Amino acid sequence: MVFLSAPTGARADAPDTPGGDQEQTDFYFGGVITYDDQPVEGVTMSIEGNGFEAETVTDAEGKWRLYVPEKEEYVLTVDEDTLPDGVIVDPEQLPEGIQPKQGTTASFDVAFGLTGSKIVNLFLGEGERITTSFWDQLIERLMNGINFGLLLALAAVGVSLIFGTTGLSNFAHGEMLTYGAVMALIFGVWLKVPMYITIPIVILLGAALGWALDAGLWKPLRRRGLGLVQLMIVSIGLSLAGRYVFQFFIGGGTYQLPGAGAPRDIVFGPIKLSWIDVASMAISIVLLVAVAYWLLRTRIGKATRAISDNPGLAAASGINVDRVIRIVWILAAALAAIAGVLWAYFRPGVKWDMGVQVLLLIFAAVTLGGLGTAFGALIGALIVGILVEISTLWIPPDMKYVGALAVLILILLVRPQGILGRKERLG
Amino acid sequence: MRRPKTGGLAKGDAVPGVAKNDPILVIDNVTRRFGGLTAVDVEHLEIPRHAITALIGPNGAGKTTLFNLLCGFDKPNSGTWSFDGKNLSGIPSFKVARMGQVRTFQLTKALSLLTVLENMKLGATAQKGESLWASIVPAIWRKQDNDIEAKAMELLTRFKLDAKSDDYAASLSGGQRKLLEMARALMSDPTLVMLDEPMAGVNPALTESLLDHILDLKDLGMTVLFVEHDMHMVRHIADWVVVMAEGKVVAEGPPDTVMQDPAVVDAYLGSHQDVDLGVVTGRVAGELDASAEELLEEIKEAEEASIAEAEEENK
Amino acid sequence: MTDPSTAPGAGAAVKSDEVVVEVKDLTAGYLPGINIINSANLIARKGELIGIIGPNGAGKSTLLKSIFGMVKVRGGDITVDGESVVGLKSDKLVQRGVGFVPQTNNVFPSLSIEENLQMGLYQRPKVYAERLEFVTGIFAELGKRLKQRAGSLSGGERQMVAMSRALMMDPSVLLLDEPSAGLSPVRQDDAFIRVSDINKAGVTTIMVEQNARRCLQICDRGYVLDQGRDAYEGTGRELLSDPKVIGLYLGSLGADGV
Amino acid sequence: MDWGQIFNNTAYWFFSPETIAYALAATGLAVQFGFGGLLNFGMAGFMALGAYGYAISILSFGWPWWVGILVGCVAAVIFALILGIPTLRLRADYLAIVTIAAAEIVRLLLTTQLFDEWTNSADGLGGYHAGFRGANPFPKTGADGEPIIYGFGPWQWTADQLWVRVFGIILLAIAVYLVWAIMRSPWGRVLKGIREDEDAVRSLGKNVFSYKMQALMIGGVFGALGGVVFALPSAVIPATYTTSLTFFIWTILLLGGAATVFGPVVGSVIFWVIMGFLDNVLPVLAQSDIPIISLLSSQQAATLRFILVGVALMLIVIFRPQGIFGNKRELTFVK
Amino acid sequence: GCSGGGTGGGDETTPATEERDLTLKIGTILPQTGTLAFLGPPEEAGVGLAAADINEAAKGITIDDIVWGDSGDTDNKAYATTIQKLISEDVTAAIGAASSGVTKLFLDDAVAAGIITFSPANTSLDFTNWDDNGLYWRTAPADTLQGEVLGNVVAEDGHKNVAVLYQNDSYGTGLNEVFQEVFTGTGGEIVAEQSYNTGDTNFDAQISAILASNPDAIALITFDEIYTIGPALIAAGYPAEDLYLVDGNLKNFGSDEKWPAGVSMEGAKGTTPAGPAPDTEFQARLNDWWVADGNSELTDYSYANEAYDAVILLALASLAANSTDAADVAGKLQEVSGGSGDGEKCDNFADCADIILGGGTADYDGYSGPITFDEHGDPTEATIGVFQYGADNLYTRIDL
Ligand SMILES: Nc1ncnc2c1ncn2[C@@H]1O[C@H](COP(=O)(O)OP(=O)(O)OP(=O)(O)O)[C@@H](O)[C@H]1O
Ligand SMILES: Nc1ncnc2c1ncn2[C@@H]1O[C@H](COP(=O)(O)OP(=O)(O)OP(=O)(O)O)[C@@H](O)[C@H]1O
Ligand SMILES: [Mg+2]
Ligand SMILES: [Mg+2]
Repeated sequence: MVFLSAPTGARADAPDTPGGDQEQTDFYFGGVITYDDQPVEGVTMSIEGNGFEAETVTDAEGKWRLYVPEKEEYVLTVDEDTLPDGVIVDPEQLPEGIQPKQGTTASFDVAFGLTGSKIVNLFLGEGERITTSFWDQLIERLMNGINFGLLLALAAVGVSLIFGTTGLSNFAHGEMLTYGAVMALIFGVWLKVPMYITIPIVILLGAALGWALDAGLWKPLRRRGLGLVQLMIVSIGLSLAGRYVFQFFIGGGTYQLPGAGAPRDIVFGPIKLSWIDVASMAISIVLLVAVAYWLLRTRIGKATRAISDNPGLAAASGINVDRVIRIVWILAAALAAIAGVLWAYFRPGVKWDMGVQVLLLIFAAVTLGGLGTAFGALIGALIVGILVEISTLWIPPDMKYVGALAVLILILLVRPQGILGRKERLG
Repeated sequence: MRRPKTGGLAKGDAVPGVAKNDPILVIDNVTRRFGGLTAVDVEHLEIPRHAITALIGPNGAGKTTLFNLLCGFDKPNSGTWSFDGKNLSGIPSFKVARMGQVRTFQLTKALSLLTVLENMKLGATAQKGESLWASIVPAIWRKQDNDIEAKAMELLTRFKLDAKSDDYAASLSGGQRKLLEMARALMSDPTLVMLDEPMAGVNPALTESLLDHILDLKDLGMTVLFVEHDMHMVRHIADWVVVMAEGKVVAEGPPDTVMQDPAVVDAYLGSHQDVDLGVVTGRVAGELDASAEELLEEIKEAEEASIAEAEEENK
Repeated sequence: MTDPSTAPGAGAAVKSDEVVVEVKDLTAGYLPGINIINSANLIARKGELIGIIGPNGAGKSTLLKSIFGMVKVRGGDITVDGESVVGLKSDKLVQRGVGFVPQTNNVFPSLSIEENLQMGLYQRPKVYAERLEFVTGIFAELGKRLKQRAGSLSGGERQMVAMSRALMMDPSVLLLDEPSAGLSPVRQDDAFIRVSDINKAGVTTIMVEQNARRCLQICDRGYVLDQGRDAYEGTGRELLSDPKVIGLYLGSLGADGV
Repeated sequence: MDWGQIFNNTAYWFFSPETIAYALAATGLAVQFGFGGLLNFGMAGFMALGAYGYAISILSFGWPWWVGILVGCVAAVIFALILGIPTLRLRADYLAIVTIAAAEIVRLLLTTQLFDEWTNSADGLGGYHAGFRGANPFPKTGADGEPIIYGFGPWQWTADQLWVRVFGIILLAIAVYLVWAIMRSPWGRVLKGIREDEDAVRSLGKNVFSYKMQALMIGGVFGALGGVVFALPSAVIPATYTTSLTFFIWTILLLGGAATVFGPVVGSVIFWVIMGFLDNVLPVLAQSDIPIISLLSSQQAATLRFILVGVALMLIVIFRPQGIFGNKRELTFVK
Repeated sequence: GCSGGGTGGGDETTPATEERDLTLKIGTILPQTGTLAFLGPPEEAGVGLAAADINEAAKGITIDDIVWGDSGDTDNKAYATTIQKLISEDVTAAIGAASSGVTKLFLDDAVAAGIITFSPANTSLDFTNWDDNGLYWRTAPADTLQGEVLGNVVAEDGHKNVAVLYQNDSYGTGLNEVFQEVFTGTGGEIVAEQSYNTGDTNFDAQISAILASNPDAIALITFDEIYTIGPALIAAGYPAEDLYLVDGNLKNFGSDEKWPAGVSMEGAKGTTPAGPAPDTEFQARLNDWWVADGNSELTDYSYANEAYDAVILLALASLAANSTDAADVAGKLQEVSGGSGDGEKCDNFADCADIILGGGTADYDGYSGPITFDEHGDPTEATIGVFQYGADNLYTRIDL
């Protein structure tokens, strides 16, 4: 490296806009010069070639532009004398593919690409970029993961309850989430009902959907004695129909609920949360606790398990099987609806297929926890949520679901009955 | 009509764990625990060949669990056992069955959406058509299959299931399932057949005729080990009786001896097998003999004791 | 007849001629076109203990299930307390005080014993403690392992749970499908005596049994069901000594005094 | 558009490569689920492996097309092994989720840019037809140099299109024959037994795991062949092999009847005929003057198609739960 | 497109002054359903408006009732039945599909049936050498140009450390590749590069990875996902003026009810192919046509220009060939785009048609840029506009 002497000589004035001091053609070279991340003003840049010559000076933002008449190769020179004291154009810091001309340190051959402009930026000196540390990232994502996991849990508990009571794998559950979000969109955005009223409305409408689905579809089908696989296919058809009903009405675009994109201004160390995040987690936790209480403390909770074991015997014990299943559907659908709203805030956005996108994660959560165990679903959901969020610290982001799914498989290898599931005895 | 029993099975006195002259199954130190409960804890047990052995014992004594272990459906906490001289511990269940030790299940396992006949045919072993490649060419297995079918029909007739042979097994009544379960196990011509309460729920008249069949099979060289709570049946066909309680073998010997054993009578049989319950309950006129009185007494005591216990627990 | 009140183990028999359960010309079945029950008739009067025996596949369980609303009735009528119950679902029958112990699949495997018993009282959870005492009085084993899951129980233990579940609700009519199956001999005797006791306390009981002798010993009247028809009817004693019944259904095992 | 044309366009789907491909995959599923009781929800994964095995063999390694098909099948067998060894001992419904997850992993691995060199990531592969078309026994052009069109009525194809169909139908016929042959044999009986209660079958001395694995492999190979047939006339795009593909295959299986030999074929025809019919008929209705329907825009008509497809699937399953060929009797006992 | 010229037979002999009486039948195979359904309306509007313009000009060619078809997506497989419908309707050309993947799946069928496939939005390089009998064409500009413009814009704004979030498909990866190459060539550094798969609905992990690298600017190469990613980035406190958008997501958020009201994109920049004429008037016409056709207002104009130009080019080629036969039309497409090099420039249908009817060679420059096809059917020229969002969340062109 050769240090040149300090710049002398008067600096020319920079034009008002880069290149403003020249005749404007279709082709120009331009760029920025900074030193230690500060723009350098007053550097003289010159261009030469094809019988053309021009010169300009960088402005306060360190910007310059040199117009040339033809799309040809030119020689660009930085007047190192005009750089701050002791600063030179370090060949190490030159843009990729640009080499100083033989015998110089600050003259380069420059050529255009496909377009009429070519930018040569010189970021000199020691730039400093403060990145978020691995641990801070991990903690931040863990928090996101918990938030995500909690909302997954709301849906997963519903899936688990339905599975636990009726044996049905409800593939239409994703649409029940979307339904909640769409209802929130209709009331909260289109009808401009305040959100604190909209959310109870959504829960009620979710419950109504659950009621309607059971009364209009599932109960008659139980009556007809359809097998579980048949019911599952019905739920797949329902999912398809439901999804496209949403697209029918709201189209293929993404909508936002009021307050979505609220700034994340609640800061605890590396964790940044918006009030929406906090509210979302609070709602999830309150609802999950309520469901847990219901399951553990009420007879209906136990009845759900009895029915899943043996509906005939449950009826013989005086349990009104249809009624319990109805309640389960209402509860599951209401939880799904609110989970849909939270999901719409988490993504953020309401979209016709937003629900089906998490369906697999919900099922993974339910399975991971042990099929039919509501608490297992909760644990599974948290694991899945966290894994999805943090796995991309190690794996490419376009494979972010792979991590969660692979872990699901691994855990099932060790515990084939899921985390909280139990083995049956034989004989 | 009673056939002679096979005698001279044991090498010495009929004490628990006594060695047999020709054991087919030898069990050593097999234990199985579920949490705090030791369901099976058998130090030594030998099952005699070419004989019918009954395994009896109170509910929850560990009989079914022992069956599960012996057949590879469950893993013991410790212990070894051998069948026909071959060590069986750790061998997967299907291999055990292939060696000729076939079992039935107490809670029946009918293959619901197969017909009764198909259920039966599945029981036959060494079927050529059960390999994937051979299955494509019927010529390879057709004849064998027909033979199997004939044999199956024969058994079904004996088990009074022939009329149902083309129905799905799912449509059988509880007792019929038991019958199918047993008939299916017999399809494989096992060396040792292990029957878990084969006659529970089977009509007495039919039971009787089936017992004859089992005795026939014994005559043909088969060994039978069965669990049963019906003492008439045990007396009728068993050559040897093993009694289990709380996981342990507490007594064994020829039926008549064992069933006189006071410990067995106490823990399991009750001393009042021949009392007319109608009389005991006062529904019919009849002499309440001493043993009936005793029975009532015992029942009262037991009831009070358990009530007391329950109360204690409630506190 | 000995005086029932002085006979040991006897409670106050509450009997009357009032018909509690009546099955009239019943036809029922599972598959279209095949009737399992062919115009069967059965009457149970208040406080009676009725035994039903018959060969395997005769339709005994089907008959109980049709009374309890679990099999579709195709013809005839079933009344409980004089009212037709045809078409009523099981939980409605439970409300009317009918209890039922099925022959198979009669426990909730993933529920604990305690929860199984609670299910028996689903409609009246308040009296749980009291009834639990009553039931554990009969099957003491159960009382000690209330937390064990029914799915892990042995066959006999399950059967006890199943019986207890039905007894929890204190029914006025009790339908039992082979309650003694799988129980050890002592327990079987116990169970029969209990059933008899419960019956004497006024519970009209209909019991299907393959343990036919024991059953007929304690029941007031018995039916022999064959191919969906009531082939024989009579008091327990009559049937026990009827040579035809013995030949066809009871067999000689156990009768020869061994 | 007139009704004749609607009919023609609908009839097209009787012999389309898609129909054949889905039928093949559904036949595979019939082996796995219908007869073997394996809730395999990863059929899309098997199809993807078939298609990619075929395409990559040709494009990256320059192997002949038939080797490509073999590679696809081998890939499916290996996938079945990897999937089966650890998971076949899982309870049926757990298996369902694991297989969905495995298939999604396959799809995501094919989508990710990590293996771009072979998979071309999200863009998928195309342009591998030369070998297969070169093997076409049907003359492409007649004596006059004009391309020959084979067939009649709604079924008119160029030589290449005909070849794809003939080849696909041959594969399908072989698959159906095999299923028919093995399912009436003792092998099939064991498999059906396993579907009902594997412990019982174990107690009778059958190696349950081995049978399940064989079923998984056979079904997987049929699935892979389905994937190949699907790819033969077009391209392989990873986004094709989503879970909904598996769902469609399942629906087809149940439409036809799960434990039946011809059910999958008929189910596939029904499925595509419904798809084609609705696609043709809805826009016509939307432009007609039937009240309400005529208010639909073409967008809404298109969306309505999938709503109706969903509803149709539901209705068919509801009103013929045993499927077209299924045995109603079975249904009385299903759980 | 192996051969852009020469397949059409006999057109050279067409007398220059002959009156035309042509009826061109075209169909669309654009996403009306599925994950890309948001792209359908603007593209269809483009097609519809072009047809209306052509018919109104009455230059001896009428566009028959358009056969509207749905390409759906690879998930719902709508394209499979649609392409058969178009084939059976005997269309000359199918306009579509939006996604390269979908096009690949039906292209061979369309080629076998001898109809033109003309995509307004495909950017995958694979089509360049596809075995398509010269029947595949597209108006979507190659990534190379836009990528370079984007790279230069970001660089010229003085950004040194830049992160990219792009969609994992031919569109995103292609554009991302060029952008990165150009940008690093200017002296900048790519500090984070995150991709997502089409159909993903949550980008949290990607966003937090990008923000963790603390970039000076972020290039967002996405489609509709911007509605989720944009608000999320801004919520995380990232300044809007350091965001750079591309043609897939440059939308007038200010007039879009789907965009959350409070979220300002002021200062964000974006690039998109744009002809010399300002878009606003054209977009108003598109919208009018669309609404008149019985739809609700357009909120998005992605690829409307390209779709419009595709239809115009087809009509011009048909005029030039005096035929509606697909092969003949395809034989003239390169010529009317200016690809033969000697055409007379014109920028609307009527003018171009007049040139053709007058015996000349037209060189159509449309709303999506100057459009000049090479022999593969790929556009070689494009003008890329640079736009910036104002306080009203609407974008205006800043490079003119
Ligand atoms: N998986 C298990 N988990 C916990 N306890 C178990 C399990 N399996 C069996 N047990 C217990 O082990 C004991 C032995 O059970 P087993 O089924 O062997 O009894 P058994 O002798 O067959 O009785 P029975 O005559 O009633 O059939 C029982 O008390 C049962 O509750
Ligand atoms: N779910 C069913 N579907 C069709 N047929 C059935 C069904 N359940 C029972 N059956 C048939 O009905 C007949 C009567 O069965 P049921 O269970 O009533 O017999 P049971 O008298 O109780 O016999 P067991 O003493 O063996 O329990 C039998 O032939 C049986 O095969
Ligand atoms: Mg047992
Ligand atoms: Mg019965």
